[in-house]
Amino acid sequence: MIEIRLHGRGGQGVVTAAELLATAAFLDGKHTQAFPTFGSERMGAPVASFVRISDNPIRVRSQIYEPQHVIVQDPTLIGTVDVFAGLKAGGLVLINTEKPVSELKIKGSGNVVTIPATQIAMEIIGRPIPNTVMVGAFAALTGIVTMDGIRKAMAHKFKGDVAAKNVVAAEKAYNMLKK
Amino acid sequence: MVSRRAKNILIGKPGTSLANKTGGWRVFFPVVDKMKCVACGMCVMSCPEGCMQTTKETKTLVDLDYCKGCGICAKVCPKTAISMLKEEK
Amino acid sequence: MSTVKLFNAGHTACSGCGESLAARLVMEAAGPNVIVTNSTGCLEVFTTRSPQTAWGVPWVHSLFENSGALATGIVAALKAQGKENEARVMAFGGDGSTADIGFGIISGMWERGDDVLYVCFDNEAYMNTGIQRSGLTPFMGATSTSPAGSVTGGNQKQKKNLPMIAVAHGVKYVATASVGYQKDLQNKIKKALEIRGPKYIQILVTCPLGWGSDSSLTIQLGRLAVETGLYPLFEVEEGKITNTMNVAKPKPVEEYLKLQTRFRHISKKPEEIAKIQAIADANFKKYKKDSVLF
Amino acid sequence: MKKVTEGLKAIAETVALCRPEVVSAYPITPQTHIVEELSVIVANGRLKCEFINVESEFAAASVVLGASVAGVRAYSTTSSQGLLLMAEVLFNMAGMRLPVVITDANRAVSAPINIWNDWQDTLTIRDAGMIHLFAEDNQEACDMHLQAFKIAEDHEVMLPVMVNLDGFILTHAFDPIEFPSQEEVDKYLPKYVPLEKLDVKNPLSFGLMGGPDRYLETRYAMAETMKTCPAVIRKAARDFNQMFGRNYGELIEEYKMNDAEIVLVSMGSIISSMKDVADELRAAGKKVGVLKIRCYRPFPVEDIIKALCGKKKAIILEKALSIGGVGILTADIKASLYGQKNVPEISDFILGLGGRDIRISDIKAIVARAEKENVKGEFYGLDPKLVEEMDK
Repeated sequence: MIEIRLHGRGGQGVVTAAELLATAAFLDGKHTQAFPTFGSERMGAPVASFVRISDNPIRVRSQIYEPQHVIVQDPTLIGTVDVFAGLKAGGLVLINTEKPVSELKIKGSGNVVTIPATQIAMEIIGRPIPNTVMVGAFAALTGIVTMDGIRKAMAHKFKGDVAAKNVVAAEKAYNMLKK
Repeated sequence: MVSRRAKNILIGKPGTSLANKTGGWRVFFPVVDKMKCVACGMCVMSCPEGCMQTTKETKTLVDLDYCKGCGICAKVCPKTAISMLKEEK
Repeated sequence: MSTVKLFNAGHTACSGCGESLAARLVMEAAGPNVIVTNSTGCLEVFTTRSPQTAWGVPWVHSLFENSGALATGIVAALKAQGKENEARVMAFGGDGSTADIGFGIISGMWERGDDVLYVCFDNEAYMNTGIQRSGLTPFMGATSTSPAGSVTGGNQKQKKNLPMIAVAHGVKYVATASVGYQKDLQNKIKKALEIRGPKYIQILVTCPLGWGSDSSLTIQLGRLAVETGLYPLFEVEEGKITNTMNVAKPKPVEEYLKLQTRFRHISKKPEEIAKIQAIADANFKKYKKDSVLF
Repeated sequence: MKKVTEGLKAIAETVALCRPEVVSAYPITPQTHIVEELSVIVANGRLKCEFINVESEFAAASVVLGASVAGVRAYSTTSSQGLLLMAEVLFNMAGMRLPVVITDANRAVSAPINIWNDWQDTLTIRDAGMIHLFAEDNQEACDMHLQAFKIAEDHEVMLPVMVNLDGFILTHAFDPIEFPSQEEVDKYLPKYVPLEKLDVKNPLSFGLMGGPDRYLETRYAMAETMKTCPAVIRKAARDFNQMFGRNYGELIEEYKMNDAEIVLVSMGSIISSMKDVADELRAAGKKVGVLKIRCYRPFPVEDIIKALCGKKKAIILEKALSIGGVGILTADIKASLYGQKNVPEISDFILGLGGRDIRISDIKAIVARAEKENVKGEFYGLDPKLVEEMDK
């Protein structure tokens, strides 16, 4: 079972990102589960969400304390929230930032990758919501979900033009980072 | 099939209160002077028990099964045709 | 005489009860095609001691404070079944359930604009539980929780003006009535039931037990309350007073007060009676035909 | 059709498939998405239904009560404080034998104000006379609504049913959910047929006063129905399984219980984690099973006796307690086992209150602790620093 934790601020769509990953994995034929940190967080407050993906049925309902991978949608969280807490050795830390890794004050271990997701979202979608770009990047880097699954998940979640633009944004990130 | 125990026994059928003859409450009872009564219906309109009725022919009749003897009818009668007399029990 | 009517004898209201009389008059005016919800209170208790019921129309009681919401649910259910023209819905409550504990529910019902005629049987205190003060107890009226003490005498607060609160909600038809004027009362019920949307009628009902009045004086007191100006009768349609019962020669309030032991503590206090007279005088000025209230 | 859906939205979709004719609910975290989603479904004409906005949960419960007396299928949903505000109406609804279905997103009760999960809300009103069902996961929660209407409206039952699911843990989780088709639901759950209703053609009086001469019998009738309705609940589960191929047990579900020596007992979403623990401990040679209580009222006394007697140890995990008494579930289980032979040793733990997360490692630690000694009503997982602070 793969466990993923997503960090962001209220309004940046971390719950939707988790939902998209879970839906994509489900459409890829996996068992999935996604859920937010439970609370009444307001716009701008640090929030997190969680995804579990497995080849077998998932039962456990506790929060995720030792994720394989971490997605950070807002770099200003680094230093205020321990985004690396419990991260398993060799796990991916995908950070939305225009800065190079060296400029980020990162203490933890992990395979850190950055992507200017907000910038890409602004260019393509016209709104500073980086979640779909991050999902595309995550698919490229891990292969845990397929780009095809993401496309279908977005068609489920969004409608018309919004769906199309988000797919383009995710594909851009996917193509940038796919090796 | 309906289980007896699933049936709500707190449901009432219309008219069931009529089994409760409230006439026994009375201390005074109304007597209508048919000579004075003009069958105007004032007492009929004013009776909380709805136990009076009137027609030109019969003049006012009182259903003593339910009359509680409040005396409203006697007070509202414009012809003072109703008097309240003490029940002798 | 034992034919089944819409409101039947055999109920256990006190002798001379104005509320039972008013309920009978309301039902006779409304006719058989109504569904009634009834709050906990005297009316509910004295009509439905199981297995007996005095009601000849479909009737339901649930709690003290929810007859308004029940009515909403019934209107919705009728609509869902396509039967909204089959029956009109009336909600009944006493002054305590209407002005106090159930008021939030009623406000919600009015705000939604539900097609319900709400009838408040106003006997001016919690009579069912032994004459405690309610929001509709009149100024100076003595009750078991606003007693005539040596320092304060009777209810120190003004009667809550529920009809105007109803008007402010945009209730389409608001009227006051009295058990003293039976035809007027019935005409108002009939008129209200012709209107779709929220309606409110508040009926003054004499309570011989709670008011300390002779059981034979129920009608007289219902009239005196109007003739003195203490209980003005009016109709408000779409925010405008369209009718006020004319009182040619107002009677002094003392004539009304002296027949009730709830006002006995002020019978020899002209300065207190003057305060009540001032309320009555103001009422005559306030509720004039054609006044636009809202 | 199976699709990844948030728990609350999945429930709203399922409730819509049950075709309630009147819905009234008031928003409260963590239930709000149900009332929102149902209002959207109605606004888009996907469900022909009267959706009534109200000013409180008390009003919501009263509106659906009124609708139910008028003879239609009625639904409401709430949580925590809202459920307590409904309490007076719920007792009334049950006493009037009205088959309303209410979803409760289980949440802690104030004070302190806390929006997170435990069962204090629902267990506090366990004596109202409603049937209480608890769902382990969102698929079961959805499917349970079909069963709930079927059970409530059965003429052998005629009692309101509350479907419970853990707030946030289930309500806000996205899982793949299998939705039945409208035709399938209609087949499983035909239109509601009331026994009596408010009707001008047959003008009955409802909600009469029951004096000392009648009240006792009305409560007896409810208690007797609670004894006979398990047959209806079992049948609803079996029929559901037959038609949809999903089985969650009937009044209880037994997981790896045949040869179990240690049995973990609980309700709701924690059961899933307990099943993982049982598997893990079994791999290490310990004979652990799980007893899931699916129907809390009526309490499945016979099923519990059968499941637990002869076992070495029962460990009860519960997310509520009667303060000043003991854990509520524990009290029910102990009462069920009194006077039976081969009763297991019982340890019980209060945990997870107010949303304190329960991990697999926590459940394993509890088993290890209970293996050493019998534990009575211990609060598991207290923060020692906070406890120390209080003791100062």
